[in-house]
Amino acid sequence: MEFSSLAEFIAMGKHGFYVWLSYGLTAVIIAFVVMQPILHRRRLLKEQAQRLRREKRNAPSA
Amino acid sequence: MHPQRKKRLHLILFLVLAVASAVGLAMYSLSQNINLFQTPTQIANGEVPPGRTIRAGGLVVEGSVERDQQGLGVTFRVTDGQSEVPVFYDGILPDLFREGQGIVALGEVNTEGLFVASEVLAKHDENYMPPEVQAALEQAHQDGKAQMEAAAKEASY
Amino acid sequence: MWQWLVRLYHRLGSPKWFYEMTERWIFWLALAAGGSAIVGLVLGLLYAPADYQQGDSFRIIYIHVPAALLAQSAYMMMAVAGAVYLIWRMKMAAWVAKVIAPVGAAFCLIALLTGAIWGKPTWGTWWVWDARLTSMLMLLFLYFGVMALQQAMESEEASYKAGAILALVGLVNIPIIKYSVEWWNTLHQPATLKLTEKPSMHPDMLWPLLIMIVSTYLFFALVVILRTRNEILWHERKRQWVRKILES
Amino acid sequence: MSLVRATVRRDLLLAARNPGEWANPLMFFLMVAALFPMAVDPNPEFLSKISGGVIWVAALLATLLSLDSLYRADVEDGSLEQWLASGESLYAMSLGKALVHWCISGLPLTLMSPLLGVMLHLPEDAYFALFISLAVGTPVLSLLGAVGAALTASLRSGGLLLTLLILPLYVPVLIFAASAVYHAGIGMAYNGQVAMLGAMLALALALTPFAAGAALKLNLSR
Repeated sequence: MEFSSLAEFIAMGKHGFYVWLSYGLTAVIIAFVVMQPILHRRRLLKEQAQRLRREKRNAPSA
Repeated sequence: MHPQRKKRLHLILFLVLAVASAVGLAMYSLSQNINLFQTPTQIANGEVPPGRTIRAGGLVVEGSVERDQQGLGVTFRVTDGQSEVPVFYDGILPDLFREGQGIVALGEVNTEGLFVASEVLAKHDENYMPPEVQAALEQAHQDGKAQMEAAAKEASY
Repeated sequence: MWQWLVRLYHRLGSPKWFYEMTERWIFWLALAAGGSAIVGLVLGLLYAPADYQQGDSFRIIYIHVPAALLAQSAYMMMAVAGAVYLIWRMKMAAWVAKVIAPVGAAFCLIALLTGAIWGKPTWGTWWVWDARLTSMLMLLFLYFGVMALQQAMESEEASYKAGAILALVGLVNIPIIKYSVEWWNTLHQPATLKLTEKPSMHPDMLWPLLIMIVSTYLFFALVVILRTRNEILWHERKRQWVRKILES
Repeated sequence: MSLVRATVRRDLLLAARNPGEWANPLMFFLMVAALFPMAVDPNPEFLSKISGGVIWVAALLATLLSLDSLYRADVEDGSLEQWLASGESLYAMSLGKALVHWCISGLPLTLMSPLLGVMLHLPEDAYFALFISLAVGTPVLSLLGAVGAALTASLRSGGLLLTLLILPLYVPVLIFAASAVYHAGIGMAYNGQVAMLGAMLALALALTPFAAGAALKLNLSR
């Protein structure tokens, strides 16, 4: 272990700001990249299931 | 020959010729020095006219860094192993700036041959190692040097 | 061997096969990518020694280098997938090429941002118009260009083809990025990892980096699969097998 | 081949009869270069430092300006379908069109460059470097630009998109050309940079007509 305390780990030998800023920005971008397809899939499934139900409802009467 | 096939042959010949000349020109170009910065040798030889903004790159000479008594002014020399050029810079130096370190400085050469920098950037190398390893390497290097010097002395006696 | 390749090609070309196959992969891919990222980050942030010159700021390498590598390979994969679509008209290839673009752009952005942040404490500036940085910025613009062009095309087929052509033309940028540090020896240091030589890095620092690179590629595969599955669902929404999924 | 020759001749003739087509980019080139001293700093010493880069950026923008219309008319009036139906090689056709574009944009710009050099106090040593870099570099701009023009020919608002697509591809040309002019200005050798521009030209000659030809076919599927 390179760091003896949490404070030291956060400080990153006076470069803490730069290290944590870059890790933080990366985390934000990565989260966006992961969440987008998951949310998209959820929306897609909902919309298409709705469409399917609608078509079924309309089919016998048509 | 079938006209269609003849056309295709012409096209292929054209392509081969074009790609071959592209490769040839690129090879020639890479053999030339197209660096975007000038070496201390080029500056010391007066290849760079004074008053033009250029980028100069080199290693900071050990023991050459002198800070002004007042203000932030720093003078040091940079070398490429052949020639040395004095540099003056008035400003905050980056963390990585230290003796023996590679730097890139933006500025101009004045008429006395002094390079007046408006910006100094520290270049770092592609080697990564813990400080202890670096110290050990340094030690080994110095020991090696000392041994070589001793050997050279002995040989000259 | 050849026949196996042909069979693989036909299978990969089948959206249904791809969708069903990747169903099982997702969990394991996510586990592998997440697990290796945790191992790599713990090793890199907690156990790797500080650098002799840069101190602790060098720890940015563990995201910067993998992101930069991936941004370039993703571009090449996008161009190859585009070429496969242009030559064999394989729909799956077009979808894969389309979904790679935003992911590659995201990694390119990560590489540029972390590089800028890393540059401040080491070089003394956020940004220099160094050839490596400039060509990386151009890669980001190329990704944006491909996305914008696909968006602008009216017919879907034309959008795939146009994107593929632009991606192929933009391939010239890749060798320029790669060799920029050698051709214009300015601020950016030369490559630490080389295929042919021993890496110029202490093993304690190198291992976390290699693990992070593997993790990034696994993550990329995962995201591309997730996105491709969405494309499949959308394009095959009227097929029987998708109906079954929707009804369940 | 005759169709290519005929098209090239027709386009050149059209450009000659309609001076706006080649004069507008030229005027734009002059205006941009004239704006810099007014907007930034008219000091000759300062101008001589930036003149090479300014002239190259202006040339690049002027080239982009005239690209948008390269294939538009051919798509709209059906000439494009004629070419595809005629069985002539699209490669030759794309090459011919890019050549025409260079004749009405890059060539006049190259010939005009010494005048701009005077206006912007270009260092005397750099005149020839500027001329040769424009002569070798602007055909690359036309060839690459033709690919973008073909891709966006059938889009209504293609002009802006074209800029976004093509500018990143222009950057390597700009880097080497500006470097050549700069090095010439401080009295150093610049043959390496010009050779690299030449390599780009050869490669662009060989490869971009394929891409432009493939992109042209897209415009029929609408």
